[in-house]
Amino acid sequence: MSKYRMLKYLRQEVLPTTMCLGCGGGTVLNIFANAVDELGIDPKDLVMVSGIGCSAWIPSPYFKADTLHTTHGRPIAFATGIKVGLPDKYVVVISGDGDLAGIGGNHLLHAARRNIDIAVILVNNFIHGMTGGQVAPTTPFGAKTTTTPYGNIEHPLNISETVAAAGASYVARWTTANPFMLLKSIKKALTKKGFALVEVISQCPVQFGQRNKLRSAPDMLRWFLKNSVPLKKAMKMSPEELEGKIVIGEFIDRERVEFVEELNKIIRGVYVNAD
Amino acid sequence: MSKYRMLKYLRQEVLPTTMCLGCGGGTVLNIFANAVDELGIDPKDLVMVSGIGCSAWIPSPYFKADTLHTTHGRPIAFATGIKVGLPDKYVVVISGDGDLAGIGGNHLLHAARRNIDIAVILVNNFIHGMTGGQVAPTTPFGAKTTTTPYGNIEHPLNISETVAAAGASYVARWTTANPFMLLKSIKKALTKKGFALVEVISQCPVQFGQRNKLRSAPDMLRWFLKNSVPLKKAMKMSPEELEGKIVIGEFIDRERVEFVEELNKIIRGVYVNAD
Amino acid sequence: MQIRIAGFGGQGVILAGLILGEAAAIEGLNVIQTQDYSAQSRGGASVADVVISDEPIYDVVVTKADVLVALSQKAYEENKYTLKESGLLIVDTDLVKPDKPHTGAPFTSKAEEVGLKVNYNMIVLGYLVGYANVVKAESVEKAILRRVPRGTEEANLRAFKAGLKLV
Amino acid sequence: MQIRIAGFGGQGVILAGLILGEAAAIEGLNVIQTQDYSAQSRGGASVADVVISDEPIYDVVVTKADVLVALSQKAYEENKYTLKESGLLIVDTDLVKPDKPHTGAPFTSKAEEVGLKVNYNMIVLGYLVGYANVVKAESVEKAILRRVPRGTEEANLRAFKAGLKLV
Amino acid sequence: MNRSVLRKLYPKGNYFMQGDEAIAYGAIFAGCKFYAGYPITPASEIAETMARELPKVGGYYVQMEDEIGSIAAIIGASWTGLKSMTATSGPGFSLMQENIGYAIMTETPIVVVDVQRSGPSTGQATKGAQGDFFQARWGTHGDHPAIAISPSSVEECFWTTIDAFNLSEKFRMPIIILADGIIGHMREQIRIPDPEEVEVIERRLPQNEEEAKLPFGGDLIPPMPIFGRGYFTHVTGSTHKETGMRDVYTPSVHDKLVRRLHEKIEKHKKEIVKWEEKFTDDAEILVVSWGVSAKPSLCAVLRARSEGIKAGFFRLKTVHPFPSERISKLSKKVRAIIVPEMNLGQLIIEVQRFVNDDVRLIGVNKIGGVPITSEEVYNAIKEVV
Amino acid sequence: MNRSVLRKLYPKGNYFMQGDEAIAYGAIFAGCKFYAGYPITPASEIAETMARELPKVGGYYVQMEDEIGSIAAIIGASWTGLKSMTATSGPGFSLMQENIGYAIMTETPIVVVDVQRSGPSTGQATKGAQGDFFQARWGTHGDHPAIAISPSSVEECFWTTIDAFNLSEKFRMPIIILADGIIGHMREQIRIPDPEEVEVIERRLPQNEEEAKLPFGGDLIPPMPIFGRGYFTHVTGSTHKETGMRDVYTPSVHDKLVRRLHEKIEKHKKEIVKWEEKFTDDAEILVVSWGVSAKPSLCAVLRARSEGIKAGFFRLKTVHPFPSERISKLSKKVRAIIVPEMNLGQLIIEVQRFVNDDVRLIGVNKIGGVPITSEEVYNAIKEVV
Amino acid sequence: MSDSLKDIVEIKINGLSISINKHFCKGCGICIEMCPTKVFEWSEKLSEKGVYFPVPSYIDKCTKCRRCELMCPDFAISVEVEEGAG
Amino acid sequence: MSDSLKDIVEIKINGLSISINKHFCKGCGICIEMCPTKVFEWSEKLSEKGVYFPVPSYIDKCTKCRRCELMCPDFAISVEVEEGAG
Ligand SMILES: Cc1ncc(C[n+]2csc(CCOP(=O)(O)OP(=O)(O)O)c2C)c(N)n1
Ligand SMILES: Cc1ncc(C[n+]2csc(CCOP(=O)(O)OP(=O)(O)O)c2C)c(N)n1
Ligand code: SF4
Ligand code: SF4
Ligand code: SF4
Ligand code: SF4
Ligand code: SF4
Ligand code: SF4
Ligand SMILES: [Mg+2]
Ligand SMILES: [Mg+2]
Repeated sequence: MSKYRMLKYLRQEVLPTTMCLGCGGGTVLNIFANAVDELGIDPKDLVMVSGIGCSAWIPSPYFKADTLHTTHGRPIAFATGIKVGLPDKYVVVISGDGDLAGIGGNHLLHAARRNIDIAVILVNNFIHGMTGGQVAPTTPFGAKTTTTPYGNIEHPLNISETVAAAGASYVARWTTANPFMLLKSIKKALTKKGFALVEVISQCPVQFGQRNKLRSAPDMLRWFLKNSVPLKKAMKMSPEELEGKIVIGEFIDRERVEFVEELNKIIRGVYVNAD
Repeated sequence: MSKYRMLKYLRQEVLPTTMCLGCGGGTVLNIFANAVDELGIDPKDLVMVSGIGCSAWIPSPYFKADTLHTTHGRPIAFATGIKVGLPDKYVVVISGDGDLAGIGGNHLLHAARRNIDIAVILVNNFIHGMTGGQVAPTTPFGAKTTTTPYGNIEHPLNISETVAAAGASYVARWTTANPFMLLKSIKKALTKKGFALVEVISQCPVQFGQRNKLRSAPDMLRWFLKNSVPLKKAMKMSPEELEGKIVIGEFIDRERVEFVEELNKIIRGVYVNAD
Repeated sequence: MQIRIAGFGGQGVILAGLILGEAAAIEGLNVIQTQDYSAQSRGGASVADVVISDEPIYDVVVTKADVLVALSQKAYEENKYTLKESGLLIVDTDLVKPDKPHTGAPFTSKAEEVGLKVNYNMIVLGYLVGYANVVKAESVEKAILRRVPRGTEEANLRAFKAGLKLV
Repeated sequence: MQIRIAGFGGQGVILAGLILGEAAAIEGLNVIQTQDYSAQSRGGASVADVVISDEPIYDVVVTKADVLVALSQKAYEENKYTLKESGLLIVDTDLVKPDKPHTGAPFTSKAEEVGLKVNYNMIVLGYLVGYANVVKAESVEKAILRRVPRGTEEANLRAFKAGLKLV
Repeated sequence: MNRSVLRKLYPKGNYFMQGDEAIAYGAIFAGCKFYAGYPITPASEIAETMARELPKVGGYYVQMEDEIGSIAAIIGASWTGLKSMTATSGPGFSLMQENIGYAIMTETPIVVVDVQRSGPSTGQATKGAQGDFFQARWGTHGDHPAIAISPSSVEECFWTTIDAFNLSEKFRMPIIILADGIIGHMREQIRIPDPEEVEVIERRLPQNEEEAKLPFGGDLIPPMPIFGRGYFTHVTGSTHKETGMRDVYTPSVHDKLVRRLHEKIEKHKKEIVKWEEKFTDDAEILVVSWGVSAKPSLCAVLRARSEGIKAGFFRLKTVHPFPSERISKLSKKVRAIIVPEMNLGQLIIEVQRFVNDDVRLIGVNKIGGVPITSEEVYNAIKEVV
Repeated sequence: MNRSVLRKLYPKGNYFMQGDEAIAYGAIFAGCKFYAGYPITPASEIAETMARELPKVGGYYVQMEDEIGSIAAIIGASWTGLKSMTATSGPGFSLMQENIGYAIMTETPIVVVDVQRSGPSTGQATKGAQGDFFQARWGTHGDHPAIAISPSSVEECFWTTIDAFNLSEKFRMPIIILADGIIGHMREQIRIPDPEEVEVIERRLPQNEEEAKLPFGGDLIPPMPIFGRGYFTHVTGSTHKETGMRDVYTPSVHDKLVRRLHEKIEKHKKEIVKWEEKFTDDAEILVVSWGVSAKPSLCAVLRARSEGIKAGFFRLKTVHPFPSERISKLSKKVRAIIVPEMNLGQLIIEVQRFVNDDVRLIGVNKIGGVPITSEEVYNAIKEVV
Repeated sequence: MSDSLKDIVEIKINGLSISINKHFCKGCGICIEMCPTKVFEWSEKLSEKGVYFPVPSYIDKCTKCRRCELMCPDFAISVEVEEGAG
Repeated sequence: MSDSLKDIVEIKINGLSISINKHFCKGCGICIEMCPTKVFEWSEKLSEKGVYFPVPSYIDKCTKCRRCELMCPDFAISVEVEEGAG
């Protein structure tokens, strides 16, 4: 075995990353590279798509594959066109909570509904990190951010459950403190036929942590571990007991008719062969 | 009791409506007026908001209250500003499936999450009616529309379940063939503190029905009755058995912290009294 | 030759105009067909213009109608000023009470009567073609076969012929 | 007087510039403070410009720096050409190896040493103010009290003083 | 594109169809293989035709959840090598603006059809207009170039769409088709040609790894290293170097990139800008028009000529960039310029930049959904005789 | 607005603050009570300041899921009688275009701040620019009028915002503030005045049912029957009659409505259009600028003057509508016009419409995020001396 | 309200009255289909609008459930029950 | 790859080697916190980047779980196990 085996999947000329120290985004990149490696996927068969945000910079430019760094909130819509054009490639979206579930929530919903064969890794750091720490639709109730100086009064979106209800084939949530489960789920998402979402609860010590008494990455990881509840256990808990907890596990794993296959079925049905 | 008691709630100078004969939209308008009447709400205390589409024309211009007919997909976002400005009024959105759950899906999701005290009556006629019958995110799998001449290959969105997962306080689904249950749910939605959604499965015999062997309103109503499954029963059925069925009932009814109240709490906390 | 067919949404005004236009095209004439409607649903106004000529056509909508077919009172009121002094006015006598010289027939009840309610527009078209001779009936029949949804050809042709007979 | 402080995101360059500017404002001078950074996160470049004058200021960014404070090698390389011939170059000697005459101190290790790692920028500011005398130390102290998050005033002041002492 | 497939499906000859349909067929003849859209009057017929016809030629129709998603999807598809199009009208065109800028910045060939309707806002949804003239030029934020072309008849809808695809592939950028609701919904006879008669430009792809190394530089219009071929292309709407790597900090990188984007068009203006003129040699009164207003304008000019009035006719096919040199030159010879358009005066503003103070500049502006008549233009000519 | 509250919170005197902050305080002094927005560099500091300060004056800060929702929410809030604002930058401004048209059509007073950054697309997100000049005029679809104003210093950010609210209330329409990332993020000393010194225009409301009957007609600028008062107002972005009732069919209804929307501005152009000029009396070379480029322009003019060069300075405060008469008049007297701006030439296009052929027109165009220096403008002046 | 109510057909039976507004009724048939006791039948003649409309010919079977009134999309039906009448 | 790997600290013990790339390590402390057996401790001196970095001082306690390698956000850790070495 050689040293630093994951580096071959990266655009090394741009390392080290510009992410802050301790940012969970780097961990997600690392685990994603491991998933690709373990599955033996040739990066030439991967297309990476992301939106705008710190988390969107995980694949762009670090992961060495065809990479489309798009506009804020829209990567899944871009990826839809890509998957239709390249049905045999792995099309992967890695982006942030604000990007994918905030401004981009509708594309997430409808891609899940359509059940298009895209794997989405949603890095949920509870905040709009890149723009300087404004409240996001994922920010915990009561948390301090630059735009909630008096505490957040909105409820955070339960992304995984909502996407499962919308029709995804595979949905799982883990934190960056569960690297092995996360690795397993990313592998599942990559190989699943249909829409797959892996929601990664990830630390942004700089923009979220520091304003909420979690000053460093280790602080945040400890907090994740302390607050995580496995899905099975959570199902037996009341909404009150679950307030502020992070439910982790696989929310759904099922087989459903996939969009691009159906699209190609239509073509097979009516395509005119001139000969 | 006087004749045609509901007419007083309408802008009579524009009657009869321009809706097609047998359009379920008129039934929704009728039942909504009855709900207002039974609750004894003064229409001066109502603000109606809608987007673009046949269903958006239900309140605009027919229901006689302050009425904001907005852009396509955005009525809930407009309503958010209205509710903040008029916290003591009933703010009601009536609009279509395409409008609210298609292009406008993200506003629906986040308003539910925020749990802002708005009642949304979503008229789901399985189609983009006004533009001439193109496939909508609610169109049943396999159905014929002007843009699915070979049959729809997308899965319809389960709007009620998705909105419930997103955080609404009240969610119910009925068809226009269940007028009394619908009436009851609309009344509940109006009085509920928090975000309330009533999804009404409604007939568009012209743009949906005629292309799908349901040529008239009575045909469609019969079809609704035949395919409806009460939620309790549905919970015992498999996904396969539920394919193509319409699950009706109350999906959620709970108490959660409401957005505008919290907003005003902040003000009460920091408002500077100059005297 | 400028022809305007005006009614309300749901009467099939636009399909009638389209088929008339196609028939003219089949005959090798220059033709432009346009339409004007207030919204897709049934209640609103609906107008189809067909301009037919051997010369190039520059004005794409009817500026002065040679023929006006009015299928509702409202459509009549809104469009009557478009009709030339000497123009031909055709109305559905079930629904329109015109204040000008006119011809026409009770298209609505006729359609109900012959069980061709949904093919109302073809009855009207039949009458128009029969009365005004703008194009040949055969051309219209060809056009109908090209343009109506599969499976409805027969009913539409029957309605067209019923219209022709009403003249 | 044109002063540029250049480093990377996370060093607190912009807050240092802001406090310097505020101090100048407190002294009644004209001052414009601008900033330039590549993205909010920590890795990228970060530059704060402070232009101080008794005259009106028209050019809002540093065109020719009288003082350049360089806190990383990259920042040094990218900004050294902005410095006037006779300008003053201050560097963090832990991180920058300049090819020009300069002054400076090991700010990074100093910050670690005195347990004020997060107040690094105030150490730098102290050194700058102590060495270059652009504004009075008291003005800076006032500005610090106005601008740093509540509860961190004391640590910031201590760091500033530690910087002053490094001169 | 397999020509024999087209021949079989759409044998050459005369058809009676709408402008919207002609746009769809034009796209198919140009090799379009991906359409994503969202319904809107008066553009929906383009989608409906594409939904029905595209699969027959092996192409994909996808209906997205909105217009933002639609343009995003076609940009994505274009990066897989598929020629791609979307169509909309005003409200949707407004929503697409952000991603139009993205396509410009990432040099992605796409075709965006705006079937103009009467605005502002929802306005008169079923009525045609020409109110988006300047939006097509300046609708997205930031410094950007734009190419927009506009058809004046149903037949031209077909050919304009083919032009749009060719321009987009050639210049690696989005091309806007400014159609309108009147022509879009109007039916006319058009001739569908044999595929042989149609010139179709194919995308320039890198021939090897070397050629794929500077996807955003090197050449004025670099070859496009589409996805799935192992080039590891990096594409971003942020400022980037010639390699595609993001650099949002260095001023010169931005300057170089954005100036090149403009130069692509500046340097090829001659080739891009097309117009039609009639009787301009000795014209004293020039009628300058575009789109749906061109036919009645020509008619009025013909009528004026028949009465001995020295009227000339100028029609923009390319509306952006503007044929400034030609208009400037013509304006030196004329006494008055009349600009008929279905808006309150947009093209006329562009004309104004290039004419002398002593030329009378008169707009014939009509809004409300009814096309300008030849009579109205004729009257305007008469007034300045 | 309770003046004593303002006095207590923000005692008059000098403050050292960013342009973005000054915009937020200006809004509060103008009586803004509702802000909805979505974060974006370099405008986020406006939101952050509003989130912190608004509740102190009894106002509401709402962060929406995107920019489309943000502008929708402020339009809704405005109909409840709250003065409302949102702020964004290029990408978000593009997304807001559809609803800007809605606000124009429904005659809703709102203020939209675009803190311009370097585009197109995501471009250089943290760098300032002046590239949205024309987008502010033509970004939304259809025929529409627009008012946009632009501050040139931090102090002016405060006053420009107050102007924007006053204009919006007076003319019942959205007002665009074209700020930029350099001034937005720049810190300068500014003087916060006593509230007495600030003229605040309040919305004209109907005094009774009768006055509420024609919310979209009657007067050129009708009083606004806001919601919750029992007027049963009907508001739509579709074409509507004076009563507010939708009529998307009758051409004359559309014509009347849209022409009136334009006339509101045409008829008040004198009152709306503001600029600053210096040394124009005898100027032979005129420097015309706006926003962040004005300061260095003025500096260059001063330097030229000090050397005896007859240079003049003209700065647009109102960028739309354009001070056409004044520019036209000045252009008759000068030999050359120099237009410095942080884009590839937008204001200069507008200037071009109103100057004679014999005036040299020179752009000083700089992109990449670094402001134009006085030296650069000075050099341009020297070149034409 | 007068104008809208110009064209009413009313049928009464001990304390119960069912009215059809011919000006509003578009003839969709919902009332006919959904009345649980099949009170309505189609008119013999077209209305002025050109549609057949429902006639409550079997009003005696009416259970006063009001379903027809509530479901009519065009506010064309009114079911009135006299106070006290069962 | 050479350039990125210029600044490696490697510690070996029977068939196991743990490397730290000082050029990459930002000193976040994740490895120190998350190693189940507390193999790492902070360096005594700053790296050239100006941060303290982890040193696998207690490599003997390493269980070869690879958690540190997998979790490091900056690809600064490599855990190599010789084939066959348990
Ligand atoms: C249309 C648009 N609006 C706003 C922005 C500004 N913006 C850039 S990144 C970002 C937030 C990203 O948040 P998230 O997706 O959670 O990513 P993170 O930085 O937290 O990883 C925003 C609002 C933008 N680029 N485009
Ligand atoms: C931005 C935008 N896109 C598209 C349209 C066109 N449009 C008008 S109504 C409509 C569909 C409405 O569907 P739905 O909400 O289901 O209403 P329905 O007519 O079926 O009741 C569409 C797509 C528009 N007005 N604006
Ligand atoms: S700001 Fe937060 S999310 Fe962004 S790089 Fe830094 S730690 Fe990561
Ligand atoms: S098209 Fe459908 S939804 Fe629209 S009015 Fe007609 S029946 Fe109702
Ligand atoms: S339900 Fe109403 S509209 Fe329909 S037939 Fe009965 S009375 Fe007429
Ligand atoms: S009230 Fe009930 S029973 Fe009586 S007619 Fe109506 S639907 Fe039939
Ligand atoms: S996890 Fe990586 S970056 Fe963080 S301290 Fe350990 S080696 Fe360094
Ligand atoms: S491999 Fe496991 S036990 Fe060994 S150092 Fe890493 S985390 Fe610790
Ligand atoms: Mg985030
Ligand atoms: Mg619908």
